[in-house]
Amino acid sequence: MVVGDISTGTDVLVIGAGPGGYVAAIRAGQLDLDVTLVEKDAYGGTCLNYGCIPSKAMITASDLAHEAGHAEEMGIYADPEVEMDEMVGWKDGVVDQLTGGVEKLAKANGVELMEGRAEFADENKARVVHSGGGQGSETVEFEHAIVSTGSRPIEVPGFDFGDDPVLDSRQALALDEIPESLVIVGAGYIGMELAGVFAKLGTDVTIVEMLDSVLPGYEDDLARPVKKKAEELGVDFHFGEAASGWEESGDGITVTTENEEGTVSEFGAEKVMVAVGREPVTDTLELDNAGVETDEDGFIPTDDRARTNVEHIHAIGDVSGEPMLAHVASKEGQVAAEVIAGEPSALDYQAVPAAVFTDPEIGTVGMTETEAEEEGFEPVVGKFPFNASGRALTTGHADGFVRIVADEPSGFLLGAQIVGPEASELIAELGLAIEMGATLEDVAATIHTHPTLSEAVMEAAENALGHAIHTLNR
Amino acid sequence: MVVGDISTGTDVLVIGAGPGGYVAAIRAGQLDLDVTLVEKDAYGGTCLNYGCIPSKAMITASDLAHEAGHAEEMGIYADPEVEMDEMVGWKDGVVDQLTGGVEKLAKANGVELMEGRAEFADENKARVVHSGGGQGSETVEFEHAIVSTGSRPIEVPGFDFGDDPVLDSRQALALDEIPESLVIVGAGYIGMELAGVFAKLGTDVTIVEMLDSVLPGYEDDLARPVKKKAEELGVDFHFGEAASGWEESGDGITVTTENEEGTVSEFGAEKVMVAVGREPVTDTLELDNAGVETDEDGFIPTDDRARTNVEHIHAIGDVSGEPMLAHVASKEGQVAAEVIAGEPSALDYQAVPAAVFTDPEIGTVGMTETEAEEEGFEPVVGKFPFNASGRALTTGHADGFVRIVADEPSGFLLGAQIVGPEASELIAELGLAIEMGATLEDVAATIHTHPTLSEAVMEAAENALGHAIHTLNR
Amino acid sequence: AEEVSTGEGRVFAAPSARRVARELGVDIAAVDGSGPSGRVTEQDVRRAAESADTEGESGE
Ligand SMILES: Cc1cc2nc3c(=O)[nH]c(=O)nc-3n(C[C@H](O)[C@H](O)[C@H](O)COP(=O)(O)OP(=O)(O)OC[C@H]3O[C@@H](n4cnc5c(N)ncnc54)[C@H](O)[C@@H]3O)c2cc1C
Ligand SMILES: Cc1cc2nc3c(=O)[nH]c(=O)nc-3n(C[C@H](O)[C@H](O)[C@H](O)COP(=O)(O)OP(=O)(O)OC[C@H]3O[C@@H](n4cnc5c(N)ncnc54)[C@H](O)[C@@H]3O)c2cc1C
Repeated sequence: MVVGDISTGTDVLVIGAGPGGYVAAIRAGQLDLDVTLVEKDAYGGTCLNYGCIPSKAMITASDLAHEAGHAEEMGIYADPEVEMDEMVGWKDGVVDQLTGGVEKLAKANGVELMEGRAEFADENKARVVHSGGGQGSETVEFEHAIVSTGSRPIEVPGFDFGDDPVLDSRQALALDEIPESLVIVGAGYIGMELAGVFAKLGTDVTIVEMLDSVLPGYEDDLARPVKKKAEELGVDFHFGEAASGWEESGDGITVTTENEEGTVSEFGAEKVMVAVGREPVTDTLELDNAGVETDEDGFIPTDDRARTNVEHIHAIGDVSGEPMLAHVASKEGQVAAEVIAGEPSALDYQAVPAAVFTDPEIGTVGMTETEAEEEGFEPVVGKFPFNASGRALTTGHADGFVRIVADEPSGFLLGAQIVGPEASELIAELGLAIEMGATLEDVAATIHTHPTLSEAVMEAAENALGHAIHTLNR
Repeated sequence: MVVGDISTGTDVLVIGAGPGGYVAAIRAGQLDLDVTLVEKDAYGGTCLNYGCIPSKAMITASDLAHEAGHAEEMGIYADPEVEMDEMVGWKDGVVDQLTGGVEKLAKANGVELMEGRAEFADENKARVVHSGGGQGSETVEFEHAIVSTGSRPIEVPGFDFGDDPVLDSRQALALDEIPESLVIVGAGYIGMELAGVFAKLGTDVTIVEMLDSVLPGYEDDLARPVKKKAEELGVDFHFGEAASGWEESGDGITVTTENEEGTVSEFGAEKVMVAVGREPVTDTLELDNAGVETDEDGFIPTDDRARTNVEHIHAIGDVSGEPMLAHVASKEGQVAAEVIAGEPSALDYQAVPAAVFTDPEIGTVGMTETEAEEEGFEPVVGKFPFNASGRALTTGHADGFVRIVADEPSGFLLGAQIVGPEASELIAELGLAIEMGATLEDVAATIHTHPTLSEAVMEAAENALGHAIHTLNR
Repeated sequence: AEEVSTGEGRVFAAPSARRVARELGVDIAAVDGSGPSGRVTEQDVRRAAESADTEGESGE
């Protein structure tokens, strides 16, 4: 390390400390590389500070408040009051604990932390611009770089996140009062997760979505129970409507939408949250100076070692494209670090699990039946409905099902889709099964604890084989 | 089928319709065998009617009531009231739905249902004594029999389940008022699960246990968080105390215990629940007439095809010995049916998972570190504490850990122990891993959804390999 | 060994076996699997690597 001219040298420069970057840095540290991790905002990135963690904390808390107030069926009578500022404060405490942990773990693994915005000067040099007045910048020379600058919410023309009643998901998760009413633009997973939070806290929620269904990209029968439950919670859906603008009106605002025929509709509310997707963050970086290319959507294309077109510069996480998920970012980060250390690592996983933390939850991994057909397999499908699961009934949440897709001749598992209680956890076993090259018989023959939701996984495998016990077979 | 002399013939006679018997019967029906299933009390046996299902329903419901009243930290203020008769009524509804389902599934798979108590007349004949006045009996001739008569709670001398203030777990799960105070004799899993239920509903719970810890048979560090939480809920533990009797006193009763030195202690309460273990039910059966042997504890010894000493008579479930678990009963039932149908089935599983639905839950599968050493392996252990799990923190339940035991040279997973949120579900993935012969690397390399509790499984595997991300490595 | 299922480019093998294949420079898609339904085991990969070595030595 050269000091004096405020210039530093490092084996690996990691830019951005989200679940991609901080994991890459820790892994590189473990592999005895000299690592510098630069972050311009907050350790943990979008996921820990404004995304996965805050949303899941608010989901649990709003869920508990709602459940307790709606359990007369179980003989429980309660009328919970929610202090939103305290709920948000609790959520912030969880976030602080985790981001503090990230910082400690990075240091314990020998990672050098640097606050500031990094931009490339050339292929082997970056400038780190410190924030705050007069803190200047310094130059870091690197052998390898890992770009993990993440993504940001897409702004819809007419909706400026700087305006007070217009919220992105981050701002919506930091409100200190429960809004009386809220228009949500976009019925993707972020919109649907937060619709649940606010509806359960008593907000009148209206969702406007340009496409014609909730959770575009998920199969109909997975999305249906989520939409049904949201409707039961009072969420008002308007499909085929593109949000075009908003204006103040009385105490609140009016949001204007337009459908395909050009018909204009108006929705009154206290606030509007826009969640129509996320775009890669590359404009903070001066990528050109390093010769790193982006595609037409602004993502940085990478190969199966997470390398960009410049071999010693890797890109991982949201900035490197779909699927934009924290655990994919982390996996790519591990692989990038291992590749730099000379290990024979690659992104050769068979299947990526994903979860939507709506009510009920959705968990998916691998192929759908249709995708399996397209790939040339002869899929067989096994299904088990949670209303036949003893454990599900004892929790009072028995909507949904487990579905397993396998190749019929060989029995190999190809994919699974779950909608229902703890779908996000249940999908883990199926992810392992797919990675291991397990067959339906392997899953069906494995003893599963009674009474658990995981029995539904076993039963779905048995159903595909034609001998489920707790449901009728095809 | 011969009628007239009220005598019937069947390929397979299944005696007892618990999770052992009804699963055996359904599986046999699927294999095109002619099956008769005899039950003297209620379809679903102990598990559905008085055990697994009712206890889990009451655990969920009491949990919700308790959580809602103790979530000020999350900004939730509530003071739930519980109508015990309605809670128990809800639980009964869940049970009815499931037992009704069992009956339907049995019929749909071609199983002949017969109500009554079966006893052997000889090796190929049983008498079924119908209950109720004057309904008589009938004779069933069988080629094969499956004995699945289950178990019953052990009575402690001095405590007669027929006396009003003395309860077994079944009676405790059917109370229509919350007792003000309750002495529980026995800190095994049933005692501890129900201690949680009643403590959360506001009962003053005292546990007396002859041994010196809760959950005997589980490792100390698994039992500790359960004991700690119970104490926080106000449960009062007395170890090394053998219950010796009770008597009425004032409004309630006094339970007397004695320690090793002969010192007598007294505990006042409204009721006393005795849960000190379960013993096999063979006295309803006239086993001698068929020549079927039992061991000194009354269990029916079986081989790996679930056969008794009489080759065409199988025994499964609790009556055939430890582990007395519903999912083991069901597995044995499937194997027995398949063996009878001539399939090459056997009880050749690698590991049996088990769960304790206390707060926090415990889930275990396969070997402990000590057991692995005893078996001649060179165990390596990986651990991940839930207080480093983002998902656990967002649920407000971050006590406990995941531990994985593997063979160091080969990496093969041998066992796992979990105490913490959803331990009963998380253990499923590890059960599959062990059955599949997965290595630590396989589990560590499998992408797990963020943020989920299942990430703790992956991290524990990484920890065993020395490269966990979210915890410091050994 | 049986054929591995037909889906394009898809190999049924545990992560550990796939890692060993990369380590030894074996194209795992071309390895005959001896596991259930033709699943490729780590041993299959090592065997393939050994036979490739001997082929290489004999100059193909
Ligand atoms: C509301 C919400 C809920 C979500 N829920 C989930 C979920 O449940 N599960 C899931 O898998 N995913 C979820 N996501 C997505 C998840 O947050 C992202 O996939 C994940 O954060 C991507 O990680 P990353 O490391 O690529 O980028 P990020 O987490 O976005 O981190 C990038 C970091 O780089 C920093 N940075 C950018 N430019 C520079 C620069 N030039 N110099 C220095 N630092 C820079 C940024 O400040 C940021 O901290 C959610 C997202 C949102 C918004
Ligand atoms: C409170 C409690 C909680 C429990 N929780 C769990 C849990 O969470 N998970 C778990 O795995 N296990 C649990 N168990 C244990 C579980 O209930 C037993 O392991 C399981 O029921 C055993 O199944 P079985 O089929 O062998 O016997 P049983 O379920 O006991 O069924 C035997 C049946 O045979 C009938 N029968 C007996 N003799 C005759 C005869 N001569 N003729 C006709 N019928 C006859 C009985 O009426 C009964 O219905 C729990 C038990 C209790 C008491």
